[in-house]
Amino acid sequence: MDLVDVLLRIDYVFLLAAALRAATPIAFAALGGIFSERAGVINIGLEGMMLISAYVCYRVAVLAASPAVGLVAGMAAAMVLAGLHGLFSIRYQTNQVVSGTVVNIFAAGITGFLFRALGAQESAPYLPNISHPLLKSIPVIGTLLFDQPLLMWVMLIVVVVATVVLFRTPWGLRTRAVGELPRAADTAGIPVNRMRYLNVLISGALAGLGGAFFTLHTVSTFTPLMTSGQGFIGLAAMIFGNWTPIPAFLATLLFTLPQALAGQLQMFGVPLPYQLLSTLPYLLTIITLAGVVRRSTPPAALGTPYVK
Amino acid sequence: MTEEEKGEQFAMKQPLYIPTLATAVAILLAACAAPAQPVQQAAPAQQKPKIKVGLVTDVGSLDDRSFNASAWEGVQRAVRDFGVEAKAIESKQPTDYIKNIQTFVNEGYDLIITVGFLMGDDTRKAAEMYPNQKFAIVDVGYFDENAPKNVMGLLFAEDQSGFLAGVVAGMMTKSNVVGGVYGLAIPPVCRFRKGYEAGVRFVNSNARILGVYQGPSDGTPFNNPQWGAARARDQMNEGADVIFSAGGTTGNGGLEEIAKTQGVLGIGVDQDQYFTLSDNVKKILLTSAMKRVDQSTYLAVKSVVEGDFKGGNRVFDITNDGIGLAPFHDLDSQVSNDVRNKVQEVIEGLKNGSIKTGLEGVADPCAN
Amino acid sequence: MSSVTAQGQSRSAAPFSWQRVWSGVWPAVASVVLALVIAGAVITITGADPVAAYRALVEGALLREGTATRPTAFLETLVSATPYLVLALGISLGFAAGLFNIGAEGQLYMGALASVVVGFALSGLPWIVHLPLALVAGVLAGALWAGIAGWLKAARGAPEVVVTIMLNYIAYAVVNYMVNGPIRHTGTAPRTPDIQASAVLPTLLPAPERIHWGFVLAIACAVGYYFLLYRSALGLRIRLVGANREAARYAGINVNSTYLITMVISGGLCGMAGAIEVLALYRYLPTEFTTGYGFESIAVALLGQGHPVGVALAALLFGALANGAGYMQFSSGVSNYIIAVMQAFIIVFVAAPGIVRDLFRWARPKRAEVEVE
Amino acid sequence: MTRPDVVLEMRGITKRFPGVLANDHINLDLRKGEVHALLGENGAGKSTLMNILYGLYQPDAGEIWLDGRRVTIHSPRDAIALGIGMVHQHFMLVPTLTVTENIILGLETRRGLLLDEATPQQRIRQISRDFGLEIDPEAYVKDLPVGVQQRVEIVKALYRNARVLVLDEPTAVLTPLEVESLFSTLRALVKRGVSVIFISHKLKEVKAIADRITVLRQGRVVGSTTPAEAGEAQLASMMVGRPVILKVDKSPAQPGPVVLSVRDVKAMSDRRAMALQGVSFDVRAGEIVGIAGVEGNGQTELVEVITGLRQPLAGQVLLCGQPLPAWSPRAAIDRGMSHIPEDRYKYGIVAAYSLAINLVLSVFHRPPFSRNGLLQRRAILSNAERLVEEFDIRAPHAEVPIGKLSGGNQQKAVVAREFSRPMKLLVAAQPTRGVDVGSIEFIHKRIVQARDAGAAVLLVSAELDEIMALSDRILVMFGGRIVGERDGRTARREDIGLLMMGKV
Repeated sequence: MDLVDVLLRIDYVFLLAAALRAATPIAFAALGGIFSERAGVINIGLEGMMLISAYVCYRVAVLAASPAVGLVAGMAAAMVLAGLHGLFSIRYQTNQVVSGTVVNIFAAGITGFLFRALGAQESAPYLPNISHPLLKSIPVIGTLLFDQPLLMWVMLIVVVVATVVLFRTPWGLRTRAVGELPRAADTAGIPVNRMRYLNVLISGALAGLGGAFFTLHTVSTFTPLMTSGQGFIGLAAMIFGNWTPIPAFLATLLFTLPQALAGQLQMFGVPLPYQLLSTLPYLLTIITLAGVVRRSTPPAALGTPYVK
Repeated sequence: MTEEEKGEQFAMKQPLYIPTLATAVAILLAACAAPAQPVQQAAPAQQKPKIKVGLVTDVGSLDDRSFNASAWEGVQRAVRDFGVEAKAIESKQPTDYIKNIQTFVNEGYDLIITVGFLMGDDTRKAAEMYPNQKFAIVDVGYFDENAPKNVMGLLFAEDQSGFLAGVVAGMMTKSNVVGGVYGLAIPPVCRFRKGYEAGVRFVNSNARILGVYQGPSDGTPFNNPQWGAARARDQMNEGADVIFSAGGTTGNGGLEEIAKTQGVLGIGVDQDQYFTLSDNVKKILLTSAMKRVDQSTYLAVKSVVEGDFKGGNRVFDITNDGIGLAPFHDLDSQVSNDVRNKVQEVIEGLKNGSIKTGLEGVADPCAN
Repeated sequence: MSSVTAQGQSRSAAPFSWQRVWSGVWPAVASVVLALVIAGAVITITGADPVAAYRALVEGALLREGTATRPTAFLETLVSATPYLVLALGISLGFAAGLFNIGAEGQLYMGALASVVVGFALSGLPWIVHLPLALVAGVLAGALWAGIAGWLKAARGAPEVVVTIMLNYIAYAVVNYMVNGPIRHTGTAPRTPDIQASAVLPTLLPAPERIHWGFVLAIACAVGYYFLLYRSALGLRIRLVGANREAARYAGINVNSTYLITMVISGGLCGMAGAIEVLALYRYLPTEFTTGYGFESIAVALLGQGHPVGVALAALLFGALANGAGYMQFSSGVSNYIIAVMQAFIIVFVAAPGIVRDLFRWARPKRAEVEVE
Repeated sequence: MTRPDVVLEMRGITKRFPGVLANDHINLDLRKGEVHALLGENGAGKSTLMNILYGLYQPDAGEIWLDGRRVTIHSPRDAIALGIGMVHQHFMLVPTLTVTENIILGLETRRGLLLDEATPQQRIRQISRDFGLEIDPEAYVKDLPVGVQQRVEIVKALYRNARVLVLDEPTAVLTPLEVESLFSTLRALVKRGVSVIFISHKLKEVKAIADRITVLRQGRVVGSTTPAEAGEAQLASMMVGRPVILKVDKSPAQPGPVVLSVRDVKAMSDRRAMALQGVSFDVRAGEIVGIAGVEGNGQTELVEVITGLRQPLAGQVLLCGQPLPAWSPRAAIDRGMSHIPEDRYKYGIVAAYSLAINLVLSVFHRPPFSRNGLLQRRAILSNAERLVEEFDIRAPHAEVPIGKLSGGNQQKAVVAREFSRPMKLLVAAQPTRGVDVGSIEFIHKRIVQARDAGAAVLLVSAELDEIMALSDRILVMFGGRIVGERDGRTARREDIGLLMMGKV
C-alpha cells in the first residue's frame, strides 16, 4: 500500500489513544525524575525502580489476589530503592549517577533472580480500565479517555497535580529552592536534606506506578527486564520537557506517537524496511532536539550534595 | 548534575579508589587460595556412570517461555524418564557460546545441546574441534558435504505449524480480518508467519491478513510485552478477530491484550501455551502453533541413552509429530466440525505432500 | 602521586606506613566481603549453597584446573574484560569532559558493522593493510556516531544524554537492517559473510585459547588514555572543561569544540571495542550482536573512577564475574542474575566507603561515637 | 549579669575548622537599637561568627544569650524563630523564583492546600513602604539588579520579624547613593528597635553608620571602640595588624598610542536584553581607564565582548588597530590580552586542579608547557615556582588544589597567571573582590606597575574607591552606555556617584 493512502486511512484518534496508553509508564518515570531532580538529586535509577515495582506488583497481586494491594506493595518496593538511592547520594554523598546505576543493576539482578527462583506462572489480577459504556461512545474523547487503563488516568491526574504541587504549593516552592540554591533554602529554615529525601521517595512512588503499568495493566505476569529501557526514555522526556511536568508529558507523546505510527505503517504494509521505520520515534526526538534552539537548563544544584 | 561537578568529582577522588579496587580484585583471587578442589560433586562416581547432558542457551534465558525453555523442558523430561543427569548454562553474550560449550566438553558431558540458530557457527566449530563429542542443536541444520557427523541438527517445519494455525484462523474469523504479532524477523519466526499467512489464504482467499514484526529498536527483542499488546490492539482496531502471537514475551503481550477484549481469539506459539500463559489468556487461546522443541531434545537425549545417536539433520514436521496444533481446550465447543475436518484434511495433505506451504526448501524465509 | 614544594623539591606524598595502607585497603576488603555476604544471603534464601556457588564462580573465572587444551580460565576472563575495558575508557573520557555518553552500546554496534563490512568486502589485501583498515573503519564509525551527539551538543546545545540514548536505538535498527538485508550472506542464519582471513585479529595463543590481540590493543588503549588525559595538552583541556567549563572558556579554551573532540574520541574507543569483538571473536556480524556491554561498561567506568588503572581493574572484575557466572551456574545451579546483585553491592561499597564504615560502627557495641545529627 | 539593654550576647565563641581556628573565644554584645559594626579583613572570622549566630555552624565552645536567656541555635529555623535575621554577603535568593516566593520561602501562607501569594504580597508592600525599601514583589530575582536584591534580603528578614539583623558586607555591591539609602533604612530600623550587626571591612562606612565597633583579626577580638574614639588609620591598623597605606602610590600617566579601541559595540545579555547600547572608547598604552558603574549596567557584557567571550550584535573591538575576531578568547589571549575575570571562583580558577595548572590555564598548550602535544610537567612546575615567588602566593606547594588556598592567594594566582604573558592590554574586572587588604595592596601595585611598563589597562570595578584610587581616566557606565568621562586626578566621588545613577 502506498504511504499516502495509508496515512489517509489511519485512525488518528485511535493512534493518539494508543500513544497515550504507551506514554503512561514513560510519563511516570519522567514525573518521578522531575521531583527528584527538581530537589537536586539526579535519578537515573528510575528504570530499576520501575522494574522492581513491576515484579513486586505482580508477586503481591497474585498472593493477595488483589491488584490494589499489589500496586501499593510495588510502589513501596520502588520507594525502598528510592530511599536507598537517597541514602547513598544524600547521606553518603556518593556520585548520584553511580548510585542510580547501582539501583538499575541491583533491580535487574534481584528481580531476575527471584523470578528464576520462584517462577511467574500464575496470572496477576488486572487493575480495572476506566471504561464507561456511555462516555465511551462520545466521539474522539470517548476513545481517548473512556476506555483506558486506570493508571493512564492516574498519570494524567499526576501530571496536573505535579504541576500544581511544584508551582503552586509551599512544598513545590521549597523543592525548587532546594534544587536551585540549597543554602538559600537552608538559611530560610528549610531542612534541605529532608526535602531531598522526601522528593526522592516521591520519585520512587511515581516510578512504582509506572512499573505497575507493566504487570497490572499490560500483561498479567512478569518477565525479567520487561521495562525495556522505558525509564531511560522517561529521563529523556524529562530533560526534553525542561524538568516541567506538562512539557515532559508532551515529550513522551512525541515519542510514543511515532512509535504507534510506525507500528501502523508496518501493519498496513507500507513498503519501507520495518527495521528503519521503528527508528521513527528516536529520529524525531533527535531532530526536534536539534531544531529546538533553547538549551534545557537543569536545576542549578542538580547532582551536588548539600554540605553545610 | 552540572557538568562542573561531574568533572570535579572525577578529578578529585580518583587516587583513593585504585587501591580499593585492586583489593576487590585481589580478594576474588585470594578467595580460592583455598584448595581448588576439582569439581567432583557434579559427577559423583556411582555404581555406573550416569549419562550427562548439558544445555547451552543462546542469549535468551531458560525462562524465555519460548524455545530455550522448551528445549530445557524436553531435557528435564528425559532426566525423569531415563535418569540422566542434566545441567544448563545460560549465555550472556554471543561470545560466551563457545566458552559454555567448552565447559561441558571439559566436564566430559555425553551430549551437548545448543539452542537457536545464533549458535550455529559456534556449535559447528566445537563439533569440528571435538569430533568424538556428541552435539545436538535446535533450529539449525548443516547441509554442505563437510557437515560435521557428530551433530544432530534439530530442525522444524514451523511453516507447517503456522499453516495449520492459519487454516484455523482463516476459518474462524468472522470479520474476515486476521492478524499476527511477531518477534524479530529471524528465520523460525518468519517461517511461522509465512506459513500462517499461506494457511489463511488456503482456506479463505479473500481474508485480510495483518502482521507486524517487532523492530530491532522497539525495546528489548522478544521481550517487550507492552509493544506486543499495542500492536495487537492496532490489529483489533482494524477488525482482526483472530491474532497469531509469535514472539516470546512480546507476542505474549499481544495475547494478554486480546484477552481483555470480547470476541477476539488468539493463537499461541511453540508450546501449547495453554499451559504456560496466565489464566486470563486461557479463555481466548484458540490453539497454539506448536513446535515441539521439547520433543526434539527429548528424542536427542533418548538416542544417546539408547546408543543410537546419529549425526545429521533431523527435521521435525507434521509427519513425525514434531510440529502440530495444540488442542482447542476451553474453546473446544466453539470450533465447528467443518474446521476440525479441514484441519484434518490439511494435516493429511501436508503429510502426503499434496498441500505445500510454499516454504519448502527456502533457505531464507525472511527474504521477501 | 608526588607533590612538589614551592621550592621545587620533589617528595612523595607521605611517608610509607602500614597503617596507611591498611586504612586504604580495609574498606575494600570489607566491601567485597559484605557484597559476598549479602548476595550469599540471597542465594541461601532460595535454597542453594553460597559457598559452593562462590567456589565455582572463582574457579570459572580464574583458576579452573583444565584439561590439556585449556590450561586456565583466567585467559577467558581477559577475553571478557577486553570489551569492558575499551568501552569504559571511552565512557570515562566523556565523564572527564563532563559528558555522559550513554551511547556506548550504539557506537559499539556501528563500529562492529563498519569493521565487518571492511573485513569481508575488501579482498586481496595483505593483512598488514587489511586488518588496520578494518580496525580504523570501526573506530571511525564509532567516532562518527558519537560525533553526531557531540556536534548536536556543541552546535545546538542538545543534551548528549538524550541524543545518545536515541542513537543507540537507531544503531540497533541500522545493524539489524543491514544484516538482514543489504549485507546478509546466503546461509540460513541472518548474518554477514565471514570476514577475510586478512582482517582477522589473531589470537595470542594456539586454539582453543581465545585470548587475542584485541586484549593487547585494549591495554594499549588504557596506556594511550592515560597519556592522552593526564600527559597531553588535549587531555588537560578536556579535564579543564569537565572541571570548570566557564573558567576553561575564559582561559581561551573552545568548550564546544572540546565537547565534539571528546565525544569523537570516546565514540572511537567504543567503536574500537566493537571492531575488536567482531574481528577477533565473531569474525562476522550476527543479527543479534552483543547484549548490554555498552551499559555495563558505564558501571565499569564509574567503578574505575576515571583513572585507567581503576578502569582496568574494574573491567577485570566485571570480566571475571561474567566469565565465572557460566561455570557457577553449571556447577551450583545458581542463576547468573545473582552476579548483578553482587556487582551492585560492590559498586556501592567501593563508591561510598562511608557506608562500610558506618555498618561496622553500628556492628560494634559502643554507640557513643556515632555522630549526632 | 546581662545589662537590660543588651539584646544579644555571644560569649567565648570558639570554632575550629580543619587547620584553622576561625573563632577564638570571641565575645560580642549587641544593645537594643544600635548598629554594631564588626570590622575585619577577609578571613578574620566575621562570617563564621555570624554563621554560628544564625545556626549554620555549631560552635565548638561558647554561649549565646538572647534577651538574658541562654539559647542554643541548631539551625537557621531556630535563629529565625528567635528573631534573628541575616543578609548574607552572597545573597541567599533563588534566582529562578519571584521576590515574593523568596521572601516567604519556609514561612509560606496557604489558602487551602495552595500557596497564598496575595496576603504576603500585601505585607511585603507594607514593609517596603514602612522602611523605604522599594521592591516589586512579583519580579523574578534573576532580573533584579544586586542593589534591589539586597533590599529583598532585608525585607525577607523583616518579614520574619527580625529583631536582630545581621548584614554581611552589605555595601560591597552598592553605589554611594545606594549606600546612603541603605544607611537611612538602617537608621529607620534602629529607630524602631531593631538591632543591627553590620559586618564590613570598609572603614569609612563603619565610621559613618556604627554606634560601636568591634574589630576582629585572625579569629580574635582585637578591640572594641566607637567611631568617635577611633580614626580611620587607627581602625585600619587594628584590622590589619600593621599600619596600612590607604593611598595607591602612582606617578601621573604617560599615555602612548591607542591599544584598545571599542567602536559602537552593541550586545545582548544572557537574558536576551540589550545590555550594551553602543559603547565606544579607547584605552591607550600606559594609562588605566576605570569603568565605574553599578553592577548590571553592561560592564560584564562589555568585558566579555572585549575578551572575545561574547559575540557582539554590532560594532568592533580593535586591539592595536587590528579587529579582534569575534568570539574567540584564544585569539585575544594570543594577541597580548590579559584578563582578570570578575568572578574568580567561577571563571578564574579551576578549584579542583593544582596551583601549577591554574597558573598555565591559558597557555598550557604552548611550549614550553607542552611539546608535541605532551604536557611538560617540569616546565609547568618551574613556572609555578617562579610565579609563586614573584607574586608572593602563599601555598604549601605548587600541586595543592588551588581551591584550598585563601581568596587572596587565589586572586594573586590569577593575577600572576595573567601577568606572566607578554601583555599589551590588561582587562581587570573586580580585581580585588573578596581579597584581604594585604593582597589588595599588592594587586593594586602590580596593576600600576603594568601600566608603567606600557600596558593599557581597563579596570572595571564596583568599588568606587578602587576606581578613584587607580584610574587615570574614569568612564561611567549606566544602562549599557558610557554616560560620562572624568579625569582620574580631579574626579569627585559625589559627581561620579550621580553619574552612576544615570543622573547626568
